Amino acid sequence: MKKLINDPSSVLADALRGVELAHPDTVRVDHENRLVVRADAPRPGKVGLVSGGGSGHEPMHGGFVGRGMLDAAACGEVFTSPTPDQVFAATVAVNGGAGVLHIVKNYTGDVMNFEMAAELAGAEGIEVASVLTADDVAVTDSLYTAGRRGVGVTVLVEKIAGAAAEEGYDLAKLAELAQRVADNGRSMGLALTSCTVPAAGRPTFELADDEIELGIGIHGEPGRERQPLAPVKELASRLVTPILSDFDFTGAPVIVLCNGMGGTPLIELYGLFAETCDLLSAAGVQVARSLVGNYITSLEMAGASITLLRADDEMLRLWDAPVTTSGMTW
Amino acid sequence: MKKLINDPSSVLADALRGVELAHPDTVRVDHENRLVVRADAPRPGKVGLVSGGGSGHEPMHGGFVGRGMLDAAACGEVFTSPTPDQVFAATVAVNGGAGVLHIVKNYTGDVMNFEMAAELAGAEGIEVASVLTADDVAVTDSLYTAGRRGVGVTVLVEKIAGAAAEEGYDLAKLAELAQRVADNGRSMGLALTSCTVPAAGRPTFELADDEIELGIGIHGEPGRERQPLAPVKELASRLVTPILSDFDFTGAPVIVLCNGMGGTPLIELYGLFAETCDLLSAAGVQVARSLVGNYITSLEMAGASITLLRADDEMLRLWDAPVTTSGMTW
Amino acid sequence: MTSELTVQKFAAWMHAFADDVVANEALLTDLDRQIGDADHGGNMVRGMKAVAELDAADFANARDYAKKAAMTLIGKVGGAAGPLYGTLLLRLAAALPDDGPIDHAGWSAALHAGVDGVRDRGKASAGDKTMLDALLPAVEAFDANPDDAWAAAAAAADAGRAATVPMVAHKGRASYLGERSAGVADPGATSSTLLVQAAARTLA
Amino acid sequence: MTSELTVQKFAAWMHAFADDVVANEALLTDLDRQIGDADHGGNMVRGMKAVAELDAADFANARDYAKKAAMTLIGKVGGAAGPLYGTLLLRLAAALPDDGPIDHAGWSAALHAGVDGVRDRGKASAGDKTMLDALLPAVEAFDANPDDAWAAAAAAADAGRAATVPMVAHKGRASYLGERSAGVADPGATSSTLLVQAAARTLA
Ligand SMILES: Nc1ncnc2c1ncn2[C@@H]1O[C@H](COP(=O)(O)OP(=O)(O)O)[C@@H](O)[C@H]1O
Ligand SMILES: Nc1ncnc2c1ncn2[C@@H]1O[C@H](COP(=O)(O)OP(=O)(O)O)[C@@H](O)[C@H]1O
Ligand SMILES: [Mg+2]
Ligand SMILES: [Mg+2]
Ligand SMILES: [Mg+2]
Ligand SMILES: [Mg+2]
Repeated sequence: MKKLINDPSSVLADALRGVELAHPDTVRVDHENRLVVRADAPRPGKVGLVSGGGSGHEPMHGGFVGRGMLDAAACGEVFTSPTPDQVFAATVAVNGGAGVLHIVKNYTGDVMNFEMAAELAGAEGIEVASVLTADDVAVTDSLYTAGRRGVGVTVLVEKIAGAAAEEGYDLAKLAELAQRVADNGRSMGLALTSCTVPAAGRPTFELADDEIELGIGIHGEPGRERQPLAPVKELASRLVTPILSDFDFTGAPVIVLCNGMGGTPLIELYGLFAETCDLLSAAGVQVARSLVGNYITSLEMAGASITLLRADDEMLRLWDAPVTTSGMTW
Repeated sequence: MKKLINDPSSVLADALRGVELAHPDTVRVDHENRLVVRADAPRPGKVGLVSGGGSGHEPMHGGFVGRGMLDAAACGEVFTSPTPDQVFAATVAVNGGAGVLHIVKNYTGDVMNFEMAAELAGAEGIEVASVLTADDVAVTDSLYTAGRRGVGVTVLVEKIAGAAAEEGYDLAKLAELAQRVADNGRSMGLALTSCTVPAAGRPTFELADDEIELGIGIHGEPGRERQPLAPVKELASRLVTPILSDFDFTGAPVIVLCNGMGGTPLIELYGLFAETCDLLSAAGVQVARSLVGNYITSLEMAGASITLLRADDEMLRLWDAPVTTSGMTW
Repeated sequence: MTSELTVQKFAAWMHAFADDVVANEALLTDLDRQIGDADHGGNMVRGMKAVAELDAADFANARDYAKKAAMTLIGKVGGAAGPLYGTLLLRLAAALPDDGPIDHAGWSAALHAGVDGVRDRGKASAGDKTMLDALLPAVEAFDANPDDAWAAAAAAADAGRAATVPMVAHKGRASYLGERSAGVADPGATSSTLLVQAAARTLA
Repeated sequence: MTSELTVQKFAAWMHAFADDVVANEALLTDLDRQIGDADHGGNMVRGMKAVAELDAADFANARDYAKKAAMTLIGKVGGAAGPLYGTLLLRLAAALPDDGPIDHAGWSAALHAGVDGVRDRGKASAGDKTMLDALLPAVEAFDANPDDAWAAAAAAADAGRAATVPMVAHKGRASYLGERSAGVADPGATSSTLLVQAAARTLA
């Protein structure tokens, strides 16, 4: 395992020290609870936005804390959802009296830990609403499964809900909007290489030189299917086709996230984005906004994911609203 | 070789198509000449800023085209400096009558191609000044060598000169400032893994699991020395120590760039940045501004570089000025 | 089967479990690497090391100690394992009698409460390839073998763990793999087996 | 030694060089991979393919053809090789006589002009481990062997190329490697050898 780390057990603490030193104007860091908190939180009268999850997906979530996006991120160990104590501390830190929205990716651990935190917050008289993202079409959804994973749409929910909270949406309206965004997004990802969890010390899976994993999540978990490597034109179609067969993206403005998993260079992501646009245009999908880059990653994994959001005018307006975070600024 | 590409020969053309689709508000793309040009160029009365170089270093340079930074980037093939024709076309495209500044990284090819382009532009009556970046302390500088490579400081020159051009600096003043920034910056990089040039199809060098290359540039060229892997605290010192022994960074505000080579995740870069800050503070260096992320990369190489710039009030003011590009925005 | 319930006894169980988790960290992580996200070993070690640092002398009775151990897991572990093991211990603690004699029925009630807690929290069923596939047979065997309850439970947990190997996961992270989740033992069922085995060594 | 200078003759040289570059792309890239940045093969192929696409019929004389070939290299190649090979051909073209008979002195003057161009452009000297280490001995051998000039030049270029193997580079990208640049032939000296060898096949 080759990493710029001191020790597998100190990766998160070391990184948080760096985050604090790098972004003193935007955020403060609670090292004990491993929180990245907006520098000016809590903001009286504004709904607080809290997300969080395992680390290793940077810039998500800590890099999305700031004006127009999250108020706090609870940082779990690498690929391990944060504890209820952390999420509770984040909730208290950003509660400005108007309640707090939890943005939770649908993983068993995340859901349980955020649920318990919401109970703790409720017991302290803080009103909490939760939105669940579950946009990964690689996973079959049924009553008898854990449901779909929350992946790329989480970034879009955080941006759009963040702008709405800044505008003064109340908790109920904000939760409704955020869930609407989550429900109208779909994603699909693939990996060219595995990542290596520092504590595990070896790659989570092994791929031959001509193989990809299709339908991977963001925790280095293997995908649904191993397939032969192919030109990016073909790979784009393996991502876009299942998304389009899962949900109707025609007849509305669509926001596209062409996301790198961490180890894929930008020059390749732009190529993937071009192919994706070709496929969408052939399918009659109208790309209204787009984002190309590393936003929700799996450590150093090479690969990419595509997320489509069926937007509306409200979402577009909030998408365009200013945002100032280390991971996303306009 | 596992890459999200169609063909080694189409990587750049495909990526430029994606850039055009992703950033229609900020830039336009000249596909024939492989230029990324600021959407509103040329701006009458403003000095035009042109940089460029081989591709594979994204976001540099195409991602730095926009308000407050470059007016155009000439994109060579992967790791191959652009031709004089390309640089000349970029120069013409951004000439608003106040002359054009070329920002050139010190590589034999880049220097020669930009020189020839400047001659062509001069013949057309366009005034061109050039600034050369040569900040890599890994390389011995002497009369009998090609001199130091231009690396991380190039990003800082582009930001600071871009803001100055926006403010209305004339060509002579701009060139003086830009060269001053270049001369006051020093960098050092290391690699944990090699990158693979698409056309070569195999890694440029091979490292054992416990080895690093110290003193690498940005073209996948091997470094000066192979060393054992070590904790990031120690690696930070192997980067910072030669920088500090090369140039005096005390007694002035310093801008720090903690840069990823493309395949190193943000969580590690923040850890490296924290260790770097510790070392700088122990050495009495005052960190005034910082930037952590992937800014000048070598395709998918895992590794990082540190750049220090001995700044002054003028540079800090220009550093803080607004910038709107896909690779850097504030 | 009647024994004494004391803080020390309960703490001995937790220490034995902590030791086993530390000794098996690589195994737990490697199972999770194959069908999950490679953190179960680290998660359990982080949590149980913190539990092992509790000073038994600080607690009035086993119930309070167990409750604190539960809160420690919840506060330290995260992931799926944190809330699940935390809830298991929290409910088990609440069902414990006061310190003093505890008989087979007393332990049975506590174990049932704990395992029901896991079921409530995680909404998984037998056969979903989770820790329940070790815990449910363990409790069943405990009930059915009053004379040798802990040993029977430990054996049943291990058999349940082994039975997860061919299973296709329906809950937890391994479920994302679909059919490809078959062939590897469930990490949580494996750590749960260590828990029951530690009980058999310390509580029998 | 006197021969005819025609567009066709000059174009034959360029086509032969293009063929050799294409056939040796992997070698050139691999040499550059070891002591440079792995693009010399691609650079030369891109440039010489474009040169090979020029239609000899479009040009009035060899000089014009050579000038266009030079501009094509400058416009297509980039890197260090583009300006260097471009300048080589541009200066060589300027020194060519009109189409018609060209003797040993005529070719010698043209070659000297071209190689001096490389030296002016790149500011390297003999022994710096660059293309000059093939080109300089080639020109010298050409001059010294009026009867068998091209063959002698080709042999000298190849010997010069081989002599770059142990050299430590002082110019170009390989110089960044310091001592570690020794042990591999210089990519540009290797492609330059192909250029002179192609001349020996087509111009002799
Ligand atoms: N819904 C559930 N009910 C019961 N146990 C579960 C459930 N989901 C996951 N588990 C257990 O948790 C274990 C994984 O724990 P761990 O790796 O620590 O957390 P995570 O899956 O969040 O990374 C699985 O092996 C499984 O036994
Ligand atoms: N200053 C120089 N003078 C002469 N030849 C040079 C000089 N610098 C580099 N070269 C030649 O150029 C070759 C490399 O060309 P190429 O790989 O195409 O360009 P780059 O080095 O820009 O990637 C070297 O092998 C060397 O022969
Ligand atoms: Mg986990
Ligand atoms: Mg090159
Ligand atoms: Mg896990
Ligand atoms: Mg090269």
